[in-house]
Amino acid sequence: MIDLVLAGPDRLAPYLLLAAALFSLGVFACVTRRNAVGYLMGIELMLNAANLNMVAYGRFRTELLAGHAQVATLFVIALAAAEAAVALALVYAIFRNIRDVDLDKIRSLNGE
Amino acid sequence: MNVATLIFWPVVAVTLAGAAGAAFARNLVYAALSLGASLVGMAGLYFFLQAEYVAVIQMIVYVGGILILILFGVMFSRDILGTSTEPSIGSRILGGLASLATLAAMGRIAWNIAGTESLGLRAQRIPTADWVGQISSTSASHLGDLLMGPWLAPFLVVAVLLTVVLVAALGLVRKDAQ
Amino acid sequence: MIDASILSVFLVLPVLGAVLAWILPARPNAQKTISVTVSLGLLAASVLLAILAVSAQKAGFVLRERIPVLSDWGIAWHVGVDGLSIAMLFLSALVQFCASVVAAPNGRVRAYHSLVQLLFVGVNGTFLALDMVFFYVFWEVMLIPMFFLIAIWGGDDRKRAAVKFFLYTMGGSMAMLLAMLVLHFQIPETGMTVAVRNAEVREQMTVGSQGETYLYDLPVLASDSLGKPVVAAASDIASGSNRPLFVPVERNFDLLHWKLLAPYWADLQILGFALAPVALAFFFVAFAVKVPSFPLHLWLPHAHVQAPTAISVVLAGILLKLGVYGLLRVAWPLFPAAALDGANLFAWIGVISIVWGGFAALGQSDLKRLVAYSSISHMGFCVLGIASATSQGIAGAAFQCVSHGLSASLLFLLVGVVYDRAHHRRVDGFGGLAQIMPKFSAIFLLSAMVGAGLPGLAGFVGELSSLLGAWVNPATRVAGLVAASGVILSAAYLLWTVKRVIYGTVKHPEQRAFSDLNTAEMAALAPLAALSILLGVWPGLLQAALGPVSASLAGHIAWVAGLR
Amino acid sequence: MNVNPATSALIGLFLPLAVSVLGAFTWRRLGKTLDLLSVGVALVGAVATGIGAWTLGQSGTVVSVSFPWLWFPGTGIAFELGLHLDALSAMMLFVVQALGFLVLVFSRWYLHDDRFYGRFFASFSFFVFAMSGVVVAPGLLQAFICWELVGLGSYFLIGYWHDKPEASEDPEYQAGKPWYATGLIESKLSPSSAQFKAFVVNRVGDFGFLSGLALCAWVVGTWSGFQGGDPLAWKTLFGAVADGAFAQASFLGWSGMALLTLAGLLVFLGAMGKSAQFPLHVWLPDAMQGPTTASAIIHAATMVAAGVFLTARIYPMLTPEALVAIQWVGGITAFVAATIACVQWDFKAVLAYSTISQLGYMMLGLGAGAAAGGYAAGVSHLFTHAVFKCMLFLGAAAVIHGLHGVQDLNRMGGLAKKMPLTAIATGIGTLAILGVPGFSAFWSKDMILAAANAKVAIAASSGMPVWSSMVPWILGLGTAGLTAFYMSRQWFLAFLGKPRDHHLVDHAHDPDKPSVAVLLLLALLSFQFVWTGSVNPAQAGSWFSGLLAAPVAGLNASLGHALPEGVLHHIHLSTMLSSVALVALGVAAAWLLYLNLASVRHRTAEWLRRDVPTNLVWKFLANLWFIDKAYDFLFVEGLGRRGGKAVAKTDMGGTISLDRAIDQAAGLSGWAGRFANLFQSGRSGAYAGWTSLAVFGALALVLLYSK
Repeated sequence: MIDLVLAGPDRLAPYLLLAAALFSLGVFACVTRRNAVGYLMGIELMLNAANLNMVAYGRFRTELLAGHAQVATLFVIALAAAEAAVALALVYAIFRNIRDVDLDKIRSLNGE
Repeated sequence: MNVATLIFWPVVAVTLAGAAGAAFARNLVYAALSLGASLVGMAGLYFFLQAEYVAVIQMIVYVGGILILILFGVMFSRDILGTSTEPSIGSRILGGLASLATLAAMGRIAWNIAGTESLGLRAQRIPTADWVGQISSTSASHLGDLLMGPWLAPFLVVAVLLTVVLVAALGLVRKDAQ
Repeated sequence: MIDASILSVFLVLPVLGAVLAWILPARPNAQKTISVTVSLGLLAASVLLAILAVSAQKAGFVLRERIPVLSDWGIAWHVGVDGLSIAMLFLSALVQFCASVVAAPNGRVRAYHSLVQLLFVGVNGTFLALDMVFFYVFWEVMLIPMFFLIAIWGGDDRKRAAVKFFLYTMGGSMAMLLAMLVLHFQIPETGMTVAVRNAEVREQMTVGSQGETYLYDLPVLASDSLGKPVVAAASDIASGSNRPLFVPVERNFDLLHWKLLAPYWADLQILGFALAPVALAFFFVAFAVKVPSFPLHLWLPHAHVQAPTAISVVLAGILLKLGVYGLLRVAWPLFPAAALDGANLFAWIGVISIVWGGFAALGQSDLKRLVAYSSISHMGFCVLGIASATSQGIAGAAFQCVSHGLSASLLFLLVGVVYDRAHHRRVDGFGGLAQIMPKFSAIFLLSAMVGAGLPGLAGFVGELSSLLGAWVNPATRVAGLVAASGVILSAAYLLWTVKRVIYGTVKHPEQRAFSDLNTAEMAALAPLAALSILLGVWPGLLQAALGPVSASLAGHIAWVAGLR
Repeated sequence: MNVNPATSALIGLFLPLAVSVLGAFTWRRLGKTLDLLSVGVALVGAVATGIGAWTLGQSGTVVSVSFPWLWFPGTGIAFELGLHLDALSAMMLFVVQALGFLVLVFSRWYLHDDRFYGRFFASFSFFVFAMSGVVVAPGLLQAFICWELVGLGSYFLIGYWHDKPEASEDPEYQAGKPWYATGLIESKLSPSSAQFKAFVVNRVGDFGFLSGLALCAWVVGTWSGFQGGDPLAWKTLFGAVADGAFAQASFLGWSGMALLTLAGLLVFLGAMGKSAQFPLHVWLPDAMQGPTTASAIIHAATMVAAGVFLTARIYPMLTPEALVAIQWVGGITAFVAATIACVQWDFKAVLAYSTISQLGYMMLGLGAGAAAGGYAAGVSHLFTHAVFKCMLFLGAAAVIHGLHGVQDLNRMGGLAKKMPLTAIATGIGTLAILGVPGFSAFWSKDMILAAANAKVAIAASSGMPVWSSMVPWILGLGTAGLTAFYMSRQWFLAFLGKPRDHHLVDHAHDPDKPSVAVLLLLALLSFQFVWTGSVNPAQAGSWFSGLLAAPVAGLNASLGHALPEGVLHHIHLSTMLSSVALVALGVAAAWLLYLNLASVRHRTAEWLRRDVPTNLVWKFLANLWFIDKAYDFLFVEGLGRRGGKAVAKTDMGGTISLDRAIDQAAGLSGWAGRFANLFQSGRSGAYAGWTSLAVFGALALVLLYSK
């Protein structure tokens, strides 16, 4: 059944595997990056993985609902954009305050 | 082995490589750029999935918008950070384990899906070979109908949200914010 | 006509009081007036109930209502009062009155009075609740205000005392929660039918429109000649037939239904372990902390020494009684067989509390701490009486609750009086007060005698009944013999204190300036003193309410134990 | 005139109670009227109960009234309070009320200028109420309740002068203290200490009483023949005993007679406390800290007699073994107290120890058993002793009042000239307690000794070990001689000879007329013919033995077998002769040592105290056989103070204490907290990592291992 996995664009499995890989890479980035921007990139990766899953499922599983899946994806993209904007604004504000965006140093909520 | 498949695998490779770069690259600029590559590859995959409109949006919003924002962020954080982005060994182990767990879980699901497809539980789909001339069920106009129909309420909410976000972002970056 | 809706008064009034005390501008007299008014209202309501109970003279619930809420989780708003809970509600109202009349600590008046009211919401709720969930909730509701009352208005070491109080009680509550959940899920989802004691049906039954019988709102079934279950006619039961009766019980949190399940709990096995002894142990820990019994008593001296006078009064006057009430309402009814098996152990726990507390009290130099240990010693008699699981013992335990509520409140109020005058509580820091404060000394001697169990005063009846009960049960006889030595100890430490504080020469001349009891103090002390004499001379007044309940519980225990 | 005995008893009970309640609140304001009120009430009570007793004696019936007081549904048990008036209790009730009245009359003179004047009458009335309650008790429970209330009354009266300092801090006491005032623990010698001591020592006895009561309630309450009602009512209780209820029960392996013995002895422990029987006698001498007139009624006439009365009441449930124990306790008490009394220098202390000794006599008599005539003997002595000992105490009050509080015998002497009437009255009382023929104790005490002697004979005939009854008898005989010695010594030292302290003695004078009248009336009652109507101790048919006949007859039937008449007569005769001889010996010794030789060796007492070897004996006795000191070391300081401190420290505050141990255990939770902290780095990245690791790891495991 490996052939099913490695089959071309006409199968669902490759997309899912790719999405899994992207997501786990995003997780890794989120965990390891000490930099706010790096963190943001990880999040974007995960969002993309999710989008890919949605569109792929929409296409291969629920043919008639494919459109809905894509609309949802559009929403995610829009929200991702908004999120990125706010995140960057925050990064900028923090940077102005403490001349740094190292998340390890931003711990005022940790009571230190 | 048709032409689509021949294009397909390189696109996957680009996406994956870009993502890996975004995750592993020491230098944030390179990371951001490889993220861009990954995003572009993603758009290509959307084409394969017959989601042309999404692919276009992906190119415009992600590659054109978000990536630029991220690059800005990198730009004015880089001079302070220098090479101090070296992640701690502990966080690397943690990240490795976490991502492996994620990969295992989702990979297993994908594997199962593949298995079910082998059992012939595949949805009927239009063969990639003869797209051309077909009226996709997911043309932009169709998506527009959906947006203005069942998705109207979320659409408006998102619209409001985006406005708020815009204002908020502006507020945050105003000079006298501190 | 009085129906069960009057019971909500015991919760609504304090809540209103709390809200009022909080929203009104902080003026000590205003808040104090609210507290006193609320307590008077509760007092009136409880007296009304008491009249009902004494006139009814039945073991059953005088008022009871069951309104299903969250029925798919088996939770119902089930409240009711029988003689026991009415006595406790009355004591609670009385203690609240005395605690409100005496001077409240200065500062944060609004918070203080609101918290006191909330505390009594929890107390009254626990005495009312017949559903395990609400019982537990009110139990916890009571815990939090007490924590703050000690932690904010306490003495120098208040934080530690409050945390100790909280942790001990919380630990007990956790045990109760665990046991309660385990029990709940041991009931088959489909429900089950259990045999019930005819006498209990006769005591508690309600008659339906078609003359059918209900026990705790459950239809009572009798098995006809063919052994098929048929609806039992109320007339038939009332006429005293001894046909075996059954009720269908479903999975819920209802305490009374759980009581009916006692035979089921008795022979329930989990992982090869008998459930009943373990669950009983958990409940016993939960309640023994409050009582408090010997190994779990260590929070009490801290809490008492640190708490302000009024809060000490509440603590000793009513909070300790909740432990005994829990044992009588939950632990023993649910696991009679296990309780009888452990009678010896429980009795010795009570006896050790009596003797240990007595000796510890002998060794104290701080008046408040001395009274605290005397409380431990006196409450030991409650545990002893309950352990004996006889009509005398259980009635004695309940009676001892009331009498100790009176004597301990009196003593703490009096200690508060001298502390207010002298700003210290060292026993050797006083002497010859009888020449300076005659009223105070008279009431002090009276309270000491109540504590020492002098006949003719309330303290005697409880101890006597507990001892009588302990002698009836073979497993607790020796314990009863040893426990009787408590009368020597209590006389020793209390009268020794009396001698050192109020008799002899005036050791500290500056104390000649002390003023005798003022009106407020008299108002707080007089009712307690009068009641402790009245109940000593005429115990039947209280026994009329407690006796039938204790007899019914003893009968239940004997019946379940006999089924094996 | 004929009143219902029950009514009269209720009058005697509740009028004094009303007075005491009134007085409790108002004694400061209307002290001077309170005394008249209480005296009047006491008179009414005395007359009423007297008529009641007379009526009862005429009809010879038993009056019993009771109402439920504390009941237990489901058990059929309902304890009752009420009245039980038979010959014994009616007579005792009358004695209590009458003596109460006389003592109150005397007290008006004795305490007339006292600072707590009114309070005395309030407390006294309360005591009379409680004591009457014990006497008329219809069952063991009311007996116990009023028993403790009596203790409370005694507590009030002993601590009457509660503001006095301990003797060690009392300059007055230290000034007047002679060098030979030894053996007392002065740091614990004050009214407030004495009342405390008395109450707690009595509680030791009441511990037994309470346990015995509970034991009986259990046995009778679960007895197959129990009909419901009060299991402790005399009738039910004795019925159950006779029916062998104790054979059905078992406790720690004891059953039947053994269990009954245990029950009897537990209750008797209470009697030991109240009646100051060895080893619980230590409180009575201290109780002399109270007003002397209070001692007259409480620690001489009535309260201490309550123990004897109770023992007589529960006679039907006392097994022969129990009686042996009682007889031993009585004998030892009588002898020990008598020896101590021989060296007391304090006028009241002599009387206190003589009281203990006489109470021992009564127990000795009761312990001899009904068959030996011990019951009648003990009870008779209870009454005769009540009268003359009350009078002796009142005489002591008169002396002490006359000497402005001086109680040292060695500063008295020659008082007979100054207070002749008091001297005569106390002289008669002394003769009475000596047991000189013609005086009341000659009759009752000889009955006791005869009974003890008869017990020996019975034991010999019924196969019980003879020594078990021989020893108490010999102790009793010895005590007779000692009593003669110390009582005559006291009277000689106080009233005869030359005044040793002139400016003290010169101001002495007799009490006022009513008080003297009281003294003389009681003196009159100390003659034997008042009680027996003849001088023959064995003479039956006197009104008083007739009074006692009824209960004794029943007991004789129930217990043992009586001796033949001839043997009894012989025993009586021999006992009479021997006791008279001993009395003569004792009086002669006292005469020689304290009057005659006083001129030869300047101070005989000095010689006894100073010279070897007598001073060793003297030290031992003056230290009260070191019993008080031993108790103080073992129980008060040791068990009480140190034990209490030790337990308190072990519980909390000590270096090794339960509290600390639990705190340490709680400290362990800190480690758990630190471990949990590992996950709380505050790095959002780490949070994300842990979260996804947990969620997806779990998911992966589930998926990978699920088929």
